[in-house]
Amino acid sequence: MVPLSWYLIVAALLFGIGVYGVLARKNAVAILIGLELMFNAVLVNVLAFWRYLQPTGTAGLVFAVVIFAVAAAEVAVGLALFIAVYRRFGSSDVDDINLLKW
Amino acid sequence: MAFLQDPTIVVEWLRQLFLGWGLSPSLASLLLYVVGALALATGPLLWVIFLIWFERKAVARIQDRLGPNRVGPYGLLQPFADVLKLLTKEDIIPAKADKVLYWMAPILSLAGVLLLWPAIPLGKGIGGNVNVAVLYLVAVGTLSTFAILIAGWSANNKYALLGAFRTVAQMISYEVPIVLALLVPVLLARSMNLQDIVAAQDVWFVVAAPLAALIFFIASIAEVGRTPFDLLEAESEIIAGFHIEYSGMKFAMFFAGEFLHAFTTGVLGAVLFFGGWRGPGAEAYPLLGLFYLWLKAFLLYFVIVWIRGSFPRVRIDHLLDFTWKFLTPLALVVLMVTALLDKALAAAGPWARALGLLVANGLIWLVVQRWLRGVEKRLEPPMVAQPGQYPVARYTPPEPQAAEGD
Amino acid sequence: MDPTWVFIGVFFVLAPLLAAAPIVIGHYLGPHKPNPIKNDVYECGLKTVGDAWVRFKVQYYLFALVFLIFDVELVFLYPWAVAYDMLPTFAVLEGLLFMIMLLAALIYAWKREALDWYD
Amino acid sequence: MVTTFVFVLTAAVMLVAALIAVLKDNLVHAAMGLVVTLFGTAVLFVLLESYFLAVAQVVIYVGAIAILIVFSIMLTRRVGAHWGRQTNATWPWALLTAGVLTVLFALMVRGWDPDAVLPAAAGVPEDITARLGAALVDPNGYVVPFEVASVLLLAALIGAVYVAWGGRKAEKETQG
Repeated sequence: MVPLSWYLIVAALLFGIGVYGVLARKNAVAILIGLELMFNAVLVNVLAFWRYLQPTGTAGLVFAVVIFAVAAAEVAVGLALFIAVYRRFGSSDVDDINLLKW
Repeated sequence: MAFLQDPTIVVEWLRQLFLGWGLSPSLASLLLYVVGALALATGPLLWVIFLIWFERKAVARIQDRLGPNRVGPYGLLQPFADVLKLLTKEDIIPAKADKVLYWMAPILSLAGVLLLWPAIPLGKGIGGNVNVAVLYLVAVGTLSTFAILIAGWSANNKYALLGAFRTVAQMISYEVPIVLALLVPVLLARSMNLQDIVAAQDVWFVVAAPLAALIFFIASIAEVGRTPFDLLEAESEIIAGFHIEYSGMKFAMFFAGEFLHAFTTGVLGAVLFFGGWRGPGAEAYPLLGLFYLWLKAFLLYFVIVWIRGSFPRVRIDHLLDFTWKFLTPLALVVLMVTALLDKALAAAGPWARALGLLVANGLIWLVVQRWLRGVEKRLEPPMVAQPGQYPVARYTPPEPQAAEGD
Repeated sequence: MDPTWVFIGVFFVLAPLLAAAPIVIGHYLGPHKPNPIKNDVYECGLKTVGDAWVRFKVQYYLFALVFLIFDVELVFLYPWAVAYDMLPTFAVLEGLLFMIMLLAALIYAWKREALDWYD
Repeated sequence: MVTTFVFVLTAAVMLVAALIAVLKDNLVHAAMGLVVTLFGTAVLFVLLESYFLAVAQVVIYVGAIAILIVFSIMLTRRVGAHWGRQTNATWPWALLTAGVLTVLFALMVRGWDPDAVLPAAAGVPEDITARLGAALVDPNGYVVPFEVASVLLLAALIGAVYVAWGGRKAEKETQG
C-alpha cells in the first residue's frame, strides 16, 4: 500500500497549484478553477486520512460529502455572480471590476 | 457440458494457459483482464453493425419503404459496405479547429458508451459486479456529455457550438429524472450493485415501479438524443448539430455511439426493471441468462426504434418543459411514495409489496391524469364539432414577440 | 484492491483505444487533398457570416445550475436508499424532508421562470 | 506494486493537468486540465477504496461543476477570438506565495506515516456505503450536516437564480 504521506504530498502540491491559480489569474472563471483544485486537494487529504486512520468509520466520508455540497454551492453562486457581472460590464476580468476602488 | 453450467471455467483455462507460458500469477491476471476487456468491448462494437442494419430496415418497414435490400441477402451486408466507404473517406479537419480536442471528441463519445458495459451483469456470476454500479452508470454518462461539448467547441463553428450547447442543456436536463428514477430500483433492492438488483427481482421491478420504469425509459431516449427528442440533430430539417464539421470515420463514431447507446439503454432497462438475466433455467445455465437478457434488451430496443418510426419531433421549449415540469416532479413524487410505502410494507412478502406499490403507482397516475386534463383545458379552447362537419384542429399562430437581443 | 475495479481500470485504458482504432485507420486509408475552401468552416454553403459569435443566452447556464444542485442532492440520497433496511422510521422521514427541500428548489426555479425556454 | 504504479502515474498526470489548468491562456484547455485533474482525484479515491465517493466525484465534479464552468467559459467569449494574457501583473507574488505554502505543507506532512499500528490494515468494510447512508440520517450521527447541506443547496439555488436571472419580465425591461 502507498504510504499516507504520498497522498498528503500530492494533495499539498495540488493545493499549491490551486493557490497560484487563484492569485495569479485574471479571469473570474479561471479563479474558480483554481478554487476547485484547492477543494480537490482537501478532498484527497480527507479521504486519505479516513482510509489510513479510521477506515471502518464514516466520519471522513461524511466530511467529504459535505465538501461536495459546499463546493457545488460555491460554484453555483460564484458563477451566478460572474454571469451577472459579465452581463453588466461585458467583461469577465476581475481587474476590470474596480468600481469600489475609487 | 461443464461449460454450459459454469462459463467461468474458460477463465480458469486461460489462466492456466498463461501460467503455462511462464507468466507470473499477477501478470497472468492482468492479461486475463485485458482479454476480458477486449472481448467485452468488441462484442458491442460488432453488434452495432447489425443494429444499424436492423434499425434502417425496421424504420423503413414502419414508413412503408423497403430499406437496404441490395447488398447481400435482405441488405444484410449494407452496413459493411458503409463501413468500407467511411474508412476510405477523406478525413477533413477544419483549418481553425482545435486539433487535439477535435480528435478526442468522437473517441470519448464512443468510449463513454462502451464504458457502461463492465457494470452490466450478463448472467449468474458473469459480467459486472461493481459495488456502486448504478452511480457508475451515471458517472460514465457524463463522458458523453463532455464529448458533445468538446465536439461543438473544437470545430470552431458557431452553429456547432450552438448545437452543442442545446444538446448539453437537453442531456443534463434529462439526467435529473434518470437519476431520480434510478433511485427507485436502488431503494427496492437496497443495493447499487446491478447484480444485487437483478437478484432482488423475484418480482420484476416493473411491477412495483412502473412509473419509474417509464420515466427512466423516456428520459433515456432523450438522453441518447433519439427521435422524438432529436431536434438538435434533426437530419430532415437542419443539417446536423454539434457534429456538423465531422466527416468520415469520426462522424461514424458519433453515430455508432448513438446506436450502441440506444441498445445499451435497452439493456439497462432490462437489468433494472425487467429482471435482467433472470428466467427459467438461467440459474443453472448462465449462458441461457445471457440469452434472456439479450432478448429483453432487444425487445426494449425495438420499442425505441418503433417510437422513432412513429412519433413526430417535439419543440425545444416543450422538450425542456417536459423534463423539468413533468418528469422531474413526477419522479420525485414516485420516489417519495415508494420510500414511504416500502417502509410500511417491509413485513409483507415480495408479491404483496409489489402489488401494493403497483396500486400506489396507479393512484399517482390517476391524479396526474386529472391534473393534465385540467392543464389541457386551461391551454386549449375546447374543440366543438359543428353539425355536419368533422372537428378540425384549430391553429392559432403565436403572438408575435419582440425580438430579443442581449 | 477489488478485482472488479482493476478490470474497470483496464477497460478505461482499452475502450478509448478501441474507439480510436477505426478513426486512425480511416485517417490513413482515406485520401489527403486539403484545400482552403474544403477546410473552411461550413455554414450552409455560404461564406461565414460576421464574427463567429454565439449570442449569450443565460438559459443554458440556468439549466446547468439547477441540474448541478439536483445532482448533488441526489447523490446524497443514494447511500440513504442503500441503507434503507437499517433505517428507523424517523430516518426515513429525514430523507423525505430532504426530498421536500429538493421539491422546494424545483418549485422556486419554476416560479421564477428559470426553467422556461424562450427565444 | 500495481497500486503504487497506478498511484504514481495518476498523481503525475493529475499534477500536469492541474498545471495546465492554471497556466494555459486558452481557458477551454484550462478547463479540460481541470477535468483531467478531477478524474485523477476520482482514481485516487478508487485507490483509497472509497468507491462511492469516487463515482460521486465524477458525477458531481466532472458531470456538473466542470460542465457549469465550461459553459460559463464558452458562453462569454467569441468563437475563435484570441485569448490574450490571462495572468495578473502580480503573478510573481502569487508564485512566491503558492511556492512557500506548498513547501511548508510538504515539509509538514513529510514524516506523517503512522506505519507501525496502521488501522488501515483493518480494511474498508463491504457495506461502507450503507453505513454512510445510515450515519447521514442518524440523529446521533450526522443528521444535522445532512439537512444543513440540503438547506445550503436550496439557498445556493435561490441565490444563484436570483443573481443571474431577473425573470422573463425584468429581462425584457432591461433590454428594451
